[in-house]
Formats: sequence, structure tokens, C-alpha cells
Amino acid sequence: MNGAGNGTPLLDARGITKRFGGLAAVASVDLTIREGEILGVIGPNGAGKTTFVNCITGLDKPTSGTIRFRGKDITRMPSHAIGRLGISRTFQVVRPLTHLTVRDNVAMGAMFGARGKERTVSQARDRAEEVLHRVGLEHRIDHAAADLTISELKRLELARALATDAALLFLDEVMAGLNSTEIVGAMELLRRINRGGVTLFVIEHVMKAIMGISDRVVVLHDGKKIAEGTPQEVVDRPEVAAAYLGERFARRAQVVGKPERVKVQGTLVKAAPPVVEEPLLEVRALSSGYGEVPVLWDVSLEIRKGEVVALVGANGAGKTTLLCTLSQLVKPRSGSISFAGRDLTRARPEEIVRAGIVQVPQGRRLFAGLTVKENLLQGVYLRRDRRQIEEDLESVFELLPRLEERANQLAGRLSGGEQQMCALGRGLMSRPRLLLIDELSLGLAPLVVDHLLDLISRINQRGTAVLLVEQDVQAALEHAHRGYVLETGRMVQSGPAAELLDDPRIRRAYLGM
Amino acid sequence: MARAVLLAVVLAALLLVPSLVSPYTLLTYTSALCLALMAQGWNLIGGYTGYAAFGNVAFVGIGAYTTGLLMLSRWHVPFVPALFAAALVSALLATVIGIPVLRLKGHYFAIATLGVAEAFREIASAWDDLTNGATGIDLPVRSDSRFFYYVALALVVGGIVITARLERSKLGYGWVAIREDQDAARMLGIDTTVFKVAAFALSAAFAACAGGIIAYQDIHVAPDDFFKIEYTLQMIIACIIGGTGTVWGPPVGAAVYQLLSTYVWSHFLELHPTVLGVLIILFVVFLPRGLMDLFRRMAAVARGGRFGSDVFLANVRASRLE
Amino acid sequence: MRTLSALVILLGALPALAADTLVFGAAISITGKTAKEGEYTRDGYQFAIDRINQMGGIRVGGKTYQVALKYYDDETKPERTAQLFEKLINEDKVNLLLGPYGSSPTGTAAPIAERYRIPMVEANGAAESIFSKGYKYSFMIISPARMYLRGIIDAVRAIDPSAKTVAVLGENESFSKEVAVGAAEYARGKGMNVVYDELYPTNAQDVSALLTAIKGKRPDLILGSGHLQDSLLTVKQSRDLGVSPKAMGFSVGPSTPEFRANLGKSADYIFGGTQWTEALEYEGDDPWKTPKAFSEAFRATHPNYDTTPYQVAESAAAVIAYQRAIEKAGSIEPTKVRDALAAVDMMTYFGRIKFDARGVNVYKPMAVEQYQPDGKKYTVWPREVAEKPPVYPMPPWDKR
Amino acid sequence: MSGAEVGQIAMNALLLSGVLAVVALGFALVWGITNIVNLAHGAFIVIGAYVTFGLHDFWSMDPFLSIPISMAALFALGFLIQRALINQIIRAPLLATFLLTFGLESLIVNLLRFFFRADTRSVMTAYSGAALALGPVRVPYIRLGALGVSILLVLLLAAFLTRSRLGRAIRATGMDVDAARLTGVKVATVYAITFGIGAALAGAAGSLLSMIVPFDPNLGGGYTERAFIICVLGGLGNVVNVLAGAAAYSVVEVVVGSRLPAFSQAITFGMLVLLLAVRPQGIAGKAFS
Repeated sequence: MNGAGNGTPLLDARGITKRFGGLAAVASVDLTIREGEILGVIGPNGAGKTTFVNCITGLDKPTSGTIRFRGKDITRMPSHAIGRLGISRTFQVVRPLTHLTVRDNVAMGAMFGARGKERTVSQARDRAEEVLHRVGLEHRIDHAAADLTISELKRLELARALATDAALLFLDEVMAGLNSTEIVGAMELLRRINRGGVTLFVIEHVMKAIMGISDRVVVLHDGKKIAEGTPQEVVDRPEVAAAYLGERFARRAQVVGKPERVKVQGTLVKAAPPVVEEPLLEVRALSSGYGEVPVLWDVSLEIRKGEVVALVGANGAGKTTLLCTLSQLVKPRSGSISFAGRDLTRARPEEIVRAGIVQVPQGRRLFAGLTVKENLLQGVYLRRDRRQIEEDLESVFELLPRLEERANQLAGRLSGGEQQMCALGRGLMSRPRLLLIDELSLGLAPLVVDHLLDLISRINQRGTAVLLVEQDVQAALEHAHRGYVLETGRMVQSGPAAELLDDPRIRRAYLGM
Repeated sequence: MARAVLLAVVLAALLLVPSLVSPYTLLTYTSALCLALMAQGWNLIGGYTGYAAFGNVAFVGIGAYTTGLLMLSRWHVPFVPALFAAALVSALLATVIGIPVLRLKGHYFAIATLGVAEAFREIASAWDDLTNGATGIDLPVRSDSRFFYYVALALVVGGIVITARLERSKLGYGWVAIREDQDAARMLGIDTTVFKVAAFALSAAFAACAGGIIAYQDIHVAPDDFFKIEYTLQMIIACIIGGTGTVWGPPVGAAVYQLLSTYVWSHFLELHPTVLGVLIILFVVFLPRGLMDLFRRMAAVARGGRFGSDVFLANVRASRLE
Repeated sequence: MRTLSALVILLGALPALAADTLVFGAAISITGKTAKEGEYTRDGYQFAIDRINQMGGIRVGGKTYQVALKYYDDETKPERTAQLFEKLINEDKVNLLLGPYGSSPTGTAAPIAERYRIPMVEANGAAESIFSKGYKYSFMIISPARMYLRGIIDAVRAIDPSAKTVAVLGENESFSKEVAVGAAEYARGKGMNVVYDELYPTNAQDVSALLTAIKGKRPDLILGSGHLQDSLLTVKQSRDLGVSPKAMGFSVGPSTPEFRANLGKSADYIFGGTQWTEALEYEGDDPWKTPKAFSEAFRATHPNYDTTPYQVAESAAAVIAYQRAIEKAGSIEPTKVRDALAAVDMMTYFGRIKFDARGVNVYKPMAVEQYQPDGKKYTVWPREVAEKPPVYPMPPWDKR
Repeated sequence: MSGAEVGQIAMNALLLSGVLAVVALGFALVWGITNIVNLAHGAFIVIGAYVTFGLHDFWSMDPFLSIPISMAALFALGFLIQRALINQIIRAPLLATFLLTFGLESLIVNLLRFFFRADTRSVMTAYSGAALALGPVRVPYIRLGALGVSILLVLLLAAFLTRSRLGRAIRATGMDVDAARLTGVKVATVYAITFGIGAALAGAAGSLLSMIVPFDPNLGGGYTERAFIICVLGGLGNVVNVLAGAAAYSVVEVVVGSRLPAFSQAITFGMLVLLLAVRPQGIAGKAFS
């Protein structure tokens, strides 16, 4: 598509297998990365994408197979030697050097990477400044990495990898958690980097991005390569749709690049209209933050009984902070929270749970060493009514039959989607009147996300109000009655979900259309 | 500029100390300097590289024995060359031990190093032919307390200069990168094993110098007196009091710790470990980032910030659990 | 007692004191591993000093000096001891030095005494290695470590010449090691077969592994060298494991009151080497004259002591040796006192005190004590001074 | 080595592992759940020993009967110390908690020494020293009883952690604090209870040890070290891991102790370091489950 590769193989991986215990996370994958191309890699969670990158970059040693970089065998090389040869990467979960400044973070790449030997410390710091300009982080140069927002951290990681002067960059979900506008910016940045002569290997769940920038796409599933080709070829393959995309996204993917918005309809379960107009949660002029840093200013919000409300906004806008403040994991500084007529502004977290507000946190946060059933039972920690607990367990199993099959498995062994189901189940077990769901789809394959969104609607139809925070703004609004827009800690807009979907400002800001 | 003047004044004062105080007081100052030296060494591995080493006392002991045995050997090596040889031997041993042990992380590294120190203590007790076992060895007597003071002072000043230079070098940057995130550091091309072993070996050399000085001053070297966990704890406490991962933290912390413990000990004869325990607890709870951090905050106040009890309580608030 | 010593410390702080008070300085283990023994040492020093003061002080020429003790806690850490001696000499300007408790602290204190040419009489560091270095200013009032267990071997051999095998186990620490080595050498010299001879690490809380190995060797005599806790542990675990030799003896332990308090009847039949017992029949030229009188006087002022530990007696004897030397020297000048000490030859309640060229007391024999089934402790060796003959052999643990 | 000796060594190892399991369990629980390496664990053990000694000395209470009292007293103490002190820095880095608990250890031991002097104590009963003879192998009744108590405590703890609501909450909190909060767990209380249980187990261990070995205030340090090694050997994963660690450690200590006593610690630690070098992440996972 854009800057195509010249075809010379840069990195050649043959028969890469990585076993953990008996399980093959990667099973004899052959993959060639050509000089100058952007190779996109997609696949459901647990497909082995990150493990594959770990094998190439030396963080994991492959069980078998060979890796050649520019013809040289690097299979058994330690990471740092691989790094010095000119291969660098970012991490799926950002790993900044937290206590150092942005400049020093990037300078590390410049002083130790492929051309580190040629630079002194001060030259490396100059080089860092240059790279930071390129990724647009120059205004944060003297801040500690700890002070950056997620999207800034993603750029910082990219800058650090770039500063190593690597010829080949592995980018592991650099766009996860970015909103649509940011994604457009990130795509542009990656193209620019690629044009500068850097070969890119991009793992991404954001289909729009992968379709938009990749010269070629590889699909991994269960540790095996199931498809390879141009983006369009791959999307058209039925097994890819079945394994990964799901019907809805398959269709959406085709939309990419077209300027007008295409309404996606049909199989979606739309939210039913709320039953009552009675207010359940009332938040007035709430402010909060962490330590010295304020995050939320004067936020007001209302949720009525039986309603699904979507909360949207850019990364770092304070969505998770708002949820955590409602759960009292973060203490409010001013303002009030009232729930079903009770003032909960100064309540402790367990009182919030008792009152009927339950948060399903970002990243699931299951108790990995407890079984699925124990996780669900932990959800009823505050309840003592044994018989009803049994009934509730039955009804959660009925709603989420997967969980019943896995009841005695450790939660840590579940796939991403199953984990999210377990987290939802755990939340439901305490019979919440209001469910706060944070980033339902984060890190999940589109097919799974579809299923979970349907579940939310069904939970709602049983009478539970839902506050849904979701990076996929469109999906969230399509499943909500009303929506709120949070921008840098302030509530800037609210209204019926359909209106927000059609609001041109929202579409521009968050849907990138 | 003001800083340079201040440093010169402090150095001049330190050089004059021996003519101003009694030999005993000088002795406590020498002890403080030796502690500072150990703490400076620990700071490289524990502070900059972020590895909670709990066995650095092994190198104090090895330094003491090497210095002593060389001086007693048939070559009668003079003290200063013996001290340098001891530093070298310790550094070499640290390299050999470090390669496997530095693969460990967190608590596991801590206990493994603790174990190494214990093992060395026992070897020193049991290896009669070399170390004269539990009886220990006796060094030649030298009763010039100024000599020990100046040697220790020179090494501490050298330690400050070395630390300051390393902090701005690639080695120092690499250590900090390892402390912050080892995998990320590796991916940037840092050979973490080499960097960590370098930090460990250097810290061992510092500890060995301190051990050698103490050995020569105390005349007698026995396993239980040198391979004891108190030294490890003292160097860590000194670092914590001063501030880990800073150039000035360890010497400042060592001075404060020595002052405190001398004071406590002479005023609370039977309860001094209790009082010292309470002091450690107070420092850890209220000033976990050390005095250097406090000084920085105070400097910020001088430039127009505000200052209140919340300087201390902020630390509590940051690390307590509601 | 404690208030008294606190008072002394307080007094020691007063500058006016120096005029007619003679101050002894010492660093003693008030805390740490040998805290208990440190207490005995302090109480012994203080008891003798109080007694001298009651009698009017020490007469030097025409002048009479009151005597005081200035001490610090060395935490049973030898390098602390060294620092404290520096402090005592330089800051507190003490006149003369008394030894710390234990061989290692004594080992670091001796060179400091040497450096400042101030004599140190010590009563609690029995490791001979200290005295092989040619120090001129250190004097040891007690028998050296290697002698500690000889009496027990002699006693057993005297009753039962057929006792042939001996097992020695000791703590790996300078004093106990010398004791163990001395005992094994002596036993071999007497034609016995040393079937087991091992050291275990300091602070051991379990010696059952060693005892299991010893049990297999079936020795006639088991000798232990360590500190109180080690002997208690060895007896307790021997009984648990049914290790039942014909006799058992320890360098430290049986002579302390805690030994029977902790072991009850299991303490019976066990031999203990001791520097001194109140049953010994010395007739001395000192404030108390006899061991019995010393012991009674001490217990009268220290009601919390049931018996008088030998550490108290030997520590007090160090002060008495000083008293004699100072009076002989007619001066409190340290070098003169040192020369007078070197020439001391006196009989005391503690036994005869005369130092050899190394500074070690030459005439002091070790005694052996034994708890007997009546629950009392008797001096059983040397035969000439024994209160009762030793009971031998020791019955098996379950036949008592 | 004779058959009788081998048998006795094996029996010693078995008896030792029972007590060490109780010593290590409390330590492992606190480490696994709250991520605190409690260097004051040994001090708690000493307090437990003194409780039993005191009750036996003043009221002639049977030492085995005093175990619940010792556990209750230490539970209360542990709970309070956690709430008042450790809770203040629980989220600070490893070193801070290491040092805080070290300061506590030094403080407690010194206070004990101040009040009880440095005297060596031991608890003597009518049945002290009596032993069951299995052929040439002797099994002292007290140690056998201690083994029984250890097994009972281990079973009780395992049942509590897996069967009870509070036990499950403790494990959940150990895995994810915030998630536990979101299910309504009062984390500070759960931490304090966990620390209390750890201290109570230390108290039980101290009571048992007071019957087995003579002790003074310095008894504890060595046991903290052992608990640490056992946790590393066995891993913190769960009760079974700790038992395995205690058994492995006991065998090493007893066997090495009977052959090469002077090198027992060097060999034990040497093995530990080797083991860690082969498995740098420790033997098992981290969280207690």
C-alpha cells in the first residue's frame, strides 16, 4: 500500500516453537519480515503474538526453530546483543523507566542501542531531544515518566525504541487504549517512521490501524499462522473472520478509508428503553485525584434505574478515576455522591459494595490463584444468605455457561474473554443495582467483544443499571441509553446515546470520522 | 560556586578534625567514615542498580582477612598495597558470586546474598589452616589513630568523586535503567549481567576497603566480628537515612547514624537497642527517601515553596494502606 | 544494686572526682549474647570495690583513695569493646583497666591497654592466644581455656581407669575451641581414645544431629565446651535421644545456678569445670580470707543470687590483685602499678595469684563440681579439697 | 553409619520438620499475602516461648495447654502492630519494610531482655525427657506431641484458608488488593488479621520450642532465617509448599549437622544459592493460594 518493502528478507524466522510446560504458545511459525515493510500481526488473545516477539527479541528462548537477522543466526543471542544488532521493541504493557525524565528515558536508547558505542552520554541526550520532537513529546522532555498519560507513555516507548537506531521495530499494541483521533495520529507517525527506513512489525487489535498501515498482514491463532497476505486478502478469508474478527468487524473493516459513516446495524442487541425514570446515582460537582495531582474537576453525573450509560472520553480524561472515585478506591476531595437517596460521599469501599454499586475493573483483576467458582463466591463476600447465594450462582452460570464448564479451573488459566466473563460474573454475584464496567473490550478480539456487549444488554434487561466505560466509543454508544463525555477531567457533554453518535463534534473527536 | 566553597570548607574542617578532638572521638569518626565507605559501596548495587543486597558484609570480612593475611604473610605487604589487593580480591570474588546470584530478583536475591555472607562466615570459622579458625588472626599493632582517620577520609572522598562520575556515565545510566526495568533495559542493548556484576564488584571493593581499615585498627580479625549481619544492616540504614541512589546520601546517612547511635548508646545504657529500633522505625516511616530528599524539599521551600509537617506525612500518606 | 552502679556512673561524670578517687574502667557485656555473664562480672567488680571503700579505700603512701568503677556496655561485640576502652582511657581518664567478659572482647582490649601503657587485669577471658603475643600490660587472673575440662578427665580416670573413650563437642568460637582442643589433647595424652571431636556453629539451637552421631560411638565420657545455653541444650537433647554415657561434663554451665533451675533432676551427676567454688579451702590474705566468707558476704548484699557464680569471685579477685599491687607500688602511676602486678604473689580466697612472664596466673588449678541426687552441688575435685567424692557412673536417664 | 543411626536421623528430621513447619507457615502467610518479609517473626516466637514459660512457672500450667493462650496473645499483638505500624508503610519499597520489621525485632528482643534479663529459661514438665522407643530409635514424647500440634495447626490453617469466607478473602486480598476491595473486603483489616495469624503461629511455635530447647531473648533470629529459607525452598504458593520446604530443610539440617556440623550453615546456604541460581524465580509462584 504505502511505503512498500523492497522484498529483501530482513528477518527470517523458521519453525519457531515455544512451549510453556506442555502448552505450545507458539507452534512452528515461519515468518519473514522484508526490509522496509510494515508487517501487521493480528490474532485473538492467547494467539501467541507477544510470545513470538519475546522469542525473536531474546526475552524468551524458543524451544525450537531458528531466527536469522540479515542472514545472521540470532536464535540463542541474549536480548542486549540482539538490541545492539538493530532490533528494538515496545511492550504491550508500557514499561517506562518511571523515575527518570522523559529525556533520560529516550537517551538510554540512544546510548546503548545499535549506535550507542558511537555516542557519549551528552550526545545521547541530544539525540533524545531530536527523537522526542519527531514523536511530538518535546513539551514533556523534563517531566518524570511517571507524570505522563497512557498515550504519552506509548509515544515515549516508541521514542525510546526509535532512539536505538534500530532497523527493525516490534511494536506490541502501541495503539491499545488510544482514542480514534489519537489512532489516526499514531498511524501517521508510524508511516513517517517507516518512510525513514525503519521496518515495522506491528501487533494490533485496532483493525482500522492495522488495515490502514500494513503492507502485509499475518494472522496468528492458537500459536499457529493461519493466514498471510495483503490486508484485504486476509480480511476476506473466512477462517480469519471465524477465528478473530466476527461478522460485525469484518464488515466494519471494509469501511476503513471511506469518508462517510456507514451505520452498522442488524445483529446487534440494542439497549431496551429504561423502565423507570427514577434517579439511582447522583453525582454533584465531584473532584478527586491521586496524591498531589488533581484529575477530576466538578464532575456531575446521573444514572437512572435500569439505564445503561456510556462514559466516553480520551485516554487520561479521568474515566477510570471517576469509576474508582465512585467505588471509593480514590477519595473524593469535594462534591457529593448519593445513591438511591443515601449520601455515599464519605463511605468506605465496602459500604459502596454493600449499597449495591459494583465495579468490574479495567484489566479484569481476577484472583488468579482462586478457581472460577471461588472468584464468583468472593463476589458475595459481604452477603451471608447462603441459600440465595446458591441461587445467584445458578443464575450466573445460566447467563455465562462457559463459567460453569470452567468452575473448578484457576481463573489465571482462562482466556481473556473468559476472564472478562468471570469478572462480570463476580460483579453480578453481589446483586448490584449499578454495575460500573471499565474497558470491557480492552485487549479482546472483536468476536469476543460482540458477545460481551450482548451480555451487557442482557444484564441490563434483568434490571441492573450499567455505567459503561469503553474505548470503542461507537460500540459503547450503540449499546447505551445515554452518554457522557469526559474531557481532561471535566464533564463536557451529555445526552441520549443516539444524539451523541450523530453529534459531529463527538464523531470528529472520538470516532475519527 | 557557593557549593564549591561549601565543599572546600567542609573538607578543610574534616582535615582539621584530628587535631581538635580526643583520640576516642576520632575513633568514632573513623568508624563513621568506614560505615560511609560500606554504605557508598552498597549504594551502587542497592541504590543505583536496585538490588537489595543483604550480604555485603561478606566483602567486609574478606577485605579484613585479605588485608590481615597479606600483612602477616612472609612478604609483609605494607598496609596500603594490602588494602588495594583486598579490594581486588573482593571484587573478583563478587564477580564469581555475582554471575549466578544476580540472576535472582527481589527477596530471593536478598536471601541468597545473606546466605553467601553466612557461608563465608562459616568458612572463615572452619578453615583453620588459612584463617586460624574461630581464634582469628592478629595484625601488627599501629596506635596512630590519625592514620586510620586520614586513610578512611581519603577513601570516602574518593568514593564520592567516583560515585558522582559514575552517576553521569553510561555505567551509571545503565544501572538506573536496570533498577527501573530490567527487560526494557535489556532490549535497549544493555548487557544487564555485565552492568550488575560491575556494580556488585565495585560495591564489594568499597566494603573490602572498610573491612581492611577496621581490621588494621582493631588489630584482631575473627569470623564472628567481621561477618555479621549488623554491618549489612548498618550500611543499608545509613543509605536509607541519607537517601539511596544519591551521591551524598550514604556519607551523610553514615554520619547521622553514627552520631545517633553514639548518642543513644551513651544515654540509654540498657535500652539502647530499643531506642535505636524506634529511631529506625521513625526514619523508615517518616523519611523513607532519606535526608537528601528532605534537603531537596527544603531547598525548594527556600525558593518559595511551602513547608509544613506534611513533608513527613506525605510519605506516610503515600505508602500507608487505608 | 543497679541504682548503686547508676550512681557510680553519675559520680563518674563529675569532674571534681579525680582528686582522691581511683577509677577503674571496663567495658562489659550488659546486652548481647553473654549479657548474663557480663552482669556477674560487673557485680563482682562492684562488690570488691564497695568492700574496699567500706574498709576505707586503698592506701597509697600517705594518701587514701576511694575506688570507683566506670563501665560501658560492649554489647558482646569485640570491636565495641576496643572503642570503649579508647573512650575510657581518653575521655573518662580512668586510672586503671579491668577486663571485659569473654575471650574475644578481651582479645581486642589487650592491645589497647598495651598501646596506652595502662595495665588491664582480666578475669573472664580464658583464651590463651591473647597471652602469646608478648603483651606486657595484660594480666589474667584465671586458668586458661585448655585447662577447663582437665579436672573432669582426671576425676573420671581416677575412679574408673577402664573409661577409655571420650567424645568432645564444642562451639566454634575462640574460647570454646581452645577448651575443646585442650580437652581432646589431654585425653589422648592420658591414653584415652577420642572417638568424636567436632565443633558446631555458634548460636546453634539444635545439637541432636551431633548427639545422634555420638550415640553410635558409645563413648564412656562426653565433654562439651560452649556456654550455658549449649550445655543446657546438650543435656536436654542427650536425654531426649537416650544418649547415656558413664559421665558427662561441661566447661561452662553446671557451675551457674541456672543449670539446675532449667534442667531439674537432669542436672544431676553432671560434671562442670569451674574456676572457683565456695567449697575450696583457701586461706587468703584479703578482705574475706576464705571462699566461704566471700560467698556469704556476697549473697548478703545480693539477695537475688542463690549461689555465688565463679565469675563474681574471679572478677572481684581482679580488683583485689590491683589493690595489692597499688599498695605495693605506692603509686597509682600505671607503669608502676604494672610492674607491681608483675611481682604480685599473694594468697586469696580465690587461690594463689602470681603471674608468669606472659601475664597468666601460674598457680591456679581448676576445680570440678557435680550436682548430686540430693539436688545440691558439691565440689568433687581436686580430691584434697573435695566436699564429697564424685558419683560415678551416671545412671541412664530413664533409671533415675 | 549404622541402621539405628539412620533411623534416628530420619526421625529427628521428621520431628524437626513439624516445628519448623509451624515456624515457617506464619512467616509464609504474611509474606505471601501482605508481601511483608517479617524480620520480627523470630521476636514473636520468643514472646510465645515466654508466655508458655510464664504460665508454667507461675500457675504450673501444662505447656501444651498454654499454646492457645500464647496464640491468642500474639494474635492480638500482631494485629495491633500491623494496624499501628506496618500499615503505615505497607506500600513502600521492599527495603523499607525489611528495615521496619528489623527495627521491631531489635526493639522487642531488647525489651524482653530488659524485663526478663538474659537468663536462659526452659520449661520442664513431668514428661520432659521421657521417650517412646521404636527399636533403637527414640521418639521423645514432647517432640511427638509437638509434631501432633504442628499437624493439627497446619490442617486447621489449610481448612481455614480454603473453606472459610474470611480465609478466601485473605487469599483474594493476597492476589489483588484493589479487586478485593471492590468485592467489599476491608483490606486493612484483612492484612491485620493475616499478620495476627502469622504472629499467632509464631507464638505456637515459640510455645513448642520452649519445651524443646532452652531459650533466652536471642532465640528468635535463627528461626526467622530458617523460615525464610524454607519459604524459598518450598515456595509461598500454599500450605503444602511450605510443608515440603520445611521437610526438605529439616533433612538437610539434620544430615549435614550429623556429618559436618562446622559447615552446616555454609552447606545449607550453598544449596539454597545453587537452587535459586537454577530457578531464579524461586521454586513456586508468589501469591499464597
